[in-house]
Amino acid sequence: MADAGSLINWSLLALEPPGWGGVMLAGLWQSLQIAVGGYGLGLILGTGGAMGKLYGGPVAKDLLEVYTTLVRAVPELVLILILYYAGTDVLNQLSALVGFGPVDISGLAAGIFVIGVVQGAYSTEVLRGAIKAVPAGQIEAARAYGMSPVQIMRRITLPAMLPHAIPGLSNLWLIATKDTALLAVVGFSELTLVTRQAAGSTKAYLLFFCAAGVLYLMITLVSNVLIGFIERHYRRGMVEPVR
Amino acid sequence: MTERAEAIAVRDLHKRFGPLDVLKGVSLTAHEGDVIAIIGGSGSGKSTFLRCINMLELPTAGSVTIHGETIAMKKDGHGGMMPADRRQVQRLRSRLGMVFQSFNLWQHMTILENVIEAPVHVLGVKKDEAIDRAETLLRRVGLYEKRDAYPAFLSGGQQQRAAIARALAIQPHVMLFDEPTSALDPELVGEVLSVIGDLAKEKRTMILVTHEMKFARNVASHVVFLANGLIEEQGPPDELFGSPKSERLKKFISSIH
Amino acid sequence: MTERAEAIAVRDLHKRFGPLDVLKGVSLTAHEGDVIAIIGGSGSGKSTFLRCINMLELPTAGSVTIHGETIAMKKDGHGGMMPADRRQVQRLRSRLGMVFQSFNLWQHMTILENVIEAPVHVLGVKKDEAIDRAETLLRRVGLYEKRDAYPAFLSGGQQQRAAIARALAIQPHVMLFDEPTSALDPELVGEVLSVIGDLAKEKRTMILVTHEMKFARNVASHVVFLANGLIEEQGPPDELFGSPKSERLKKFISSIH
Amino acid sequence: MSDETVAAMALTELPTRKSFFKPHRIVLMAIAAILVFCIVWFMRWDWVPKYSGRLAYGVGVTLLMLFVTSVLGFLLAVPIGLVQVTGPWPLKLLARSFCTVIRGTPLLLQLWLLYYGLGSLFPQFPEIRNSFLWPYLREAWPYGVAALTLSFAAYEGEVMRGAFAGVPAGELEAARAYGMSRFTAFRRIWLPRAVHRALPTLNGETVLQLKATPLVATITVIDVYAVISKVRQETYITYEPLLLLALIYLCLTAILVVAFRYFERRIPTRGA
Amino acid sequence: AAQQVRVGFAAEPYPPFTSPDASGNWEGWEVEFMKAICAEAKLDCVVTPVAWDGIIPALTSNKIDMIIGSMSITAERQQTIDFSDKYYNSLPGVIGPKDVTFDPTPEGLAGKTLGVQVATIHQVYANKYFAPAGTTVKEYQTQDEANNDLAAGRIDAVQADSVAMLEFLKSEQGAACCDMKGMVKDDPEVLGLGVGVGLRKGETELKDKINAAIKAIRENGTYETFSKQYFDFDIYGG
Ligand SMILES: Nc1ncnc2c1ncn2[C@@H]1O[C@H](COP(=O)(O)OP(=O)(O)OP(=O)(O)O)[C@@H](O)[C@H]1O
Ligand SMILES: Nc1ncnc2c1ncn2[C@@H]1O[C@H](COP(=O)(O)OP(=O)(O)OP(=O)(O)O)[C@@H](O)[C@H]1O
Ligand SMILES: [Mg+2]
Ligand SMILES: [Mg+2]
Repeated sequence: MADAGSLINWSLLALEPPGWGGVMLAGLWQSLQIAVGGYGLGLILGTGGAMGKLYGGPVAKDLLEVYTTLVRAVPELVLILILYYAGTDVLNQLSALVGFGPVDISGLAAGIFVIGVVQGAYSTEVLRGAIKAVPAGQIEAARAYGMSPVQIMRRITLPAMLPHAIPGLSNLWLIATKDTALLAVVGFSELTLVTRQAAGSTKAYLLFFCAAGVLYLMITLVSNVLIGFIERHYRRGMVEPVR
Repeated sequence: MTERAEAIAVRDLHKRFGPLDVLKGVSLTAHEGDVIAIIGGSGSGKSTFLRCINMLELPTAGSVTIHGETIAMKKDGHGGMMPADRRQVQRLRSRLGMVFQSFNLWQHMTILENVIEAPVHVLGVKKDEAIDRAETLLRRVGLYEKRDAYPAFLSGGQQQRAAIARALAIQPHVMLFDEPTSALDPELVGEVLSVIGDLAKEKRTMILVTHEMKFARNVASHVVFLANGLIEEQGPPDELFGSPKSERLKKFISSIH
Repeated sequence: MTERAEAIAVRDLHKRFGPLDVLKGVSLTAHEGDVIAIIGGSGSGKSTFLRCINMLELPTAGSVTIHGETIAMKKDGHGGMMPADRRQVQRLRSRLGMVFQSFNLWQHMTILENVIEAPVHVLGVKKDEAIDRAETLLRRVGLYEKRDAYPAFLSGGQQQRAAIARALAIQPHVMLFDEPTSALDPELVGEVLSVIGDLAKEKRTMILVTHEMKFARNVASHVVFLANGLIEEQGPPDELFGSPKSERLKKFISSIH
Repeated sequence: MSDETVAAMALTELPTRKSFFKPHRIVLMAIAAILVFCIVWFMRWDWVPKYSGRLAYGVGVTLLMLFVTSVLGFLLAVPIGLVQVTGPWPLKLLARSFCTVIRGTPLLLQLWLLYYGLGSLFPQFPEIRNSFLWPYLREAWPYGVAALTLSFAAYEGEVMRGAFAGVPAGELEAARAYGMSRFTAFRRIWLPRAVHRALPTLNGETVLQLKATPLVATITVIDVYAVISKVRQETYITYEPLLLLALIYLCLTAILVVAFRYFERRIPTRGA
Repeated sequence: AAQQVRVGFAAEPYPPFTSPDASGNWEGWEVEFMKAICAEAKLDCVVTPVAWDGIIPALTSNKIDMIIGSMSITAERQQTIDFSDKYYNSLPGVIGPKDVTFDPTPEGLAGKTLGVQVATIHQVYANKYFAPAGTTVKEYQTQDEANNDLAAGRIDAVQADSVAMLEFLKSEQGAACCDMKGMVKDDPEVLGLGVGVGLRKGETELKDKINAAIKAIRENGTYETFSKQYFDFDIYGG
């Protein structure tokens, strides 16, 4: 049993069955879809949330505070369970209430929803911090030249806060890619679960977990390179060098 | 003086910050071509007055008329006033070119982009046309070479000149300057003052808050001395500086020199 | 002068940073009770000289003797020297009280903790005893009330006085000051200089690098003018400042005043 | 992760009591009270007493996990941060790669890799199986502790690297100038000063670590999350146990934040 | 078009009933069973993997429409969900390392660590009979993990469905380490009345369709045909 040759059977990773490589890549593709979708949803929620927290009425501010506090204090794993079961349930009942009848929420949509809600709270905080970092004078100047609030947001505040937001948003992206792994606990066929299935079926645990690790690491490393480009692009008006 | 049209008329302006009565009824009329210098001690309400003209600060009472059009105000719930029509305020603001003490250039845009921003996105000028005009203006303030640089890479004096070009780009009826040189190193003050001096020579209507008495004396057609939230004294610069009447102004002038 | 024991003797000190020859053979002897002021232009190697004395900078050649004990050096692989015995250096360093230009108080400790740190953890003094002594020192520099404050909450002058107390706490044979007042606002310089002046009156051995010529003249027993890595001129302050011999010193003195 | 991101990700500030009561808040709190009342009244909570003992045990395990792995992780993080600042290049490279790999892969995967991967390798070697370590290696918790510790070490290692590098050189020089040995200077000045600088971020990282602990339930460690899972499986109640679980973590986070606040207050810093 | 039905499978391998293969498809006896009844009842069945410990909540919260997961019909479960008629039945067995002999009785397992999958009848049984007698019952999210830990020597025995256990003992890993220690004493109250398709309460129409389909494939020989490929005994049981 303890013979090293039998521990590493590379053919298990072949793309064609009986190798599990193809299944793993499909899982990776699922993970990426959820990560991109969830991150995007998170950004939308975060932008709204940051606006609400900064410029909203007192009620909106308090509700958003509750949202970000809860999400940031409760483990993602627990949130994912709650949102996965209750969130989609509530969504269904709401749509039934409005008269659409129960909607069929696909696993992918549910995954995106769950990751998105979690990311939304984090993005809210990142974006809020970044917007607050835009000097008040810049916004005042825009007002002094007759821009409407919407124009100020679109032309001045959002682009000016980007350099401050990018480091935080980059980290959130990396977190999103890794949080998709948590969906394995609800049986969603993303990379980690598929890896576990492959490992369980073949008993080659080390091989498959390492292979998955390499895939995740690749996502991170490739992302880091892209983030570097983006950061250089958006920090072009800033004096401090890119770290 | 009465021949020329009224550019700005401020009537009985009051402004209160909580318990603090900063402006206690200030009236001021600027006719076209006037260069009005506002002087006064620190905290006397000069900036507040200027900011009330374009509603960056909402006055507690009083009215502001820009080129014959009075900004319609209504009561807000808390004993103050607020503009009745936000669009009117936005429109009138785009006729006032404000230059801030700390420049406030938009850091994420190049100098040229800063200058064309308001013409294109507020006044709806075509981009090509706006760029043409912006380049002329930048040449005038001596920044043509720097048009593609980002503000953070310019010296303070260059930034302030860019800010002046940005304000001029909306072809304002009136230019408002709030201590445009006090955030600059002494060596850089000169270049900005010379640009403002040129504008004055062209008979552009301007209201400027300044601590540069010599400059005010040379450039202004009219000087207003604010003290304690009221206009303590006003008149042509030679008169005001030459033979100040009030004790306060005398003291102020002697403390400056 | 020869009666008193040698506190520090530096012989033929050389220091080179890569291609840059900063010290080209400097010798200096401080007897007990001497107050030696080192003056010289910026970049002339004053700080480097001081830092070589307690081996914060390793000299390229030459020897340093502290209270009769010469620091044993050996060759490092790169054509320079290094201490042969790290423990000896640590021991000798604890006889030198260094005060830095930028104070360098330990920010995570209160003033009192800063002062007792070296006595307790380097010299092995008992904590109670160290606190007693520290409080006496703090009273002397006028900081007794601030003993439980953290450095970040003190003014520059107070921080520098705390740094002096910290240096005195190890009961050093010699105090080394590297421009102790040049990081301070002009108003705060006085309070630090008066503390140093008091130390000089007590005949404490001190070597100080300073730009305060008037102070050097009043306080120092001996002034050394460094230029181009060599001692250009030295002597009693009245002589040096009153009738400088070398052209360089003449120019330096006139440029300072 | 940058310090700001940690602050944005982890709850490190609680709402202050200052001007807490405002008119609209009373309405909101009334609504919240009604909501809580509905939850208590209309949902099923009859199972709570039956499981309270096990829940308390689970909370204990969670806290123990958190405490042990944070302390061990921090002890590892110190050298990891330090060698990245001063170490010889092989160590530097090693530490850097360690941080990249751990931070670049999901913790869940690391956990399974250790438990199912490495753990299933051990028994194949009779030497290990017969060693005194085997009774421990059989258990699940050592793998949980190892994975959480390594993870914390990697994230906190980055923080400590920044903290060590950020200690002003002058303060270290002062330590040398007063005759401190390298070790004394490290122990008395460099380390405490770096920890002091890293404390706010450490707070955030520890909250994040608390949030990572439930993952150990997936390798059969019975923490509070596992207890709640069991409740759900045995009673077939879907939501109520999860709500209670969320509440428990909310309280734990709050306690953690308050505790760190206390430590941070002990050494005041000026400004932000 | 045929009515679409989402069929919940436990996401991890449970051979020989359901396990994913390298091309991402599901295979096993229950997969054949599902295909047969879906064809018979003219349902468009879509396999939806769900974590086992959340499979009942997934059903009640509408994420899936039925469970085919070797789920025994027990009174406890029937409080929450409905079941079709049984479609197979087998007794729980206990397996353990080859080099140790013990009986699958409370006395035989005293002092040992017994692995069971959570939310199964085995968990309930073990906690009722073995735990009070001094057995440490260790609960796993999936059967696969329990088997694996047994092979790795982390636990001393595993109680599970005997069919699944025999399959495991046939695998390379299982054959190397362990053998069957015997069946546990039956307790219908805990162990239930065979395995049925899990359904949401109140969906009688679907339930009737499934029951009719099970009856039909039993009668027309389909059941026997695919069962033969997997088992050399009658899986339907008595
Ligand atoms: N937003 C504000 N809230 C409260 N008080 C304010 C505000 N803005 C200004 N003030 C106060 O109003 C007074 C007048 O301020 P203002 O800035 O107009 O003075 P100033 O004449 O421009 O002075 P300086 O020459 O220093 O710029 C000051 O006492 C100031 O503290
Ligand atoms: N660590 C170093 N590496 C390289 N060059 C150095 C280093 N430290 C000092 N120098 C150089 O050595 C020369 C002397 O520096 P030093 O700090 O001793 O001057 P100084 O007389 O103290 O000047 P100042 O009055 O400005 O403090 C300078 O040219 C400086 O640039
Ligand atoms: Mg002002
Ligand atoms: Mg120096």
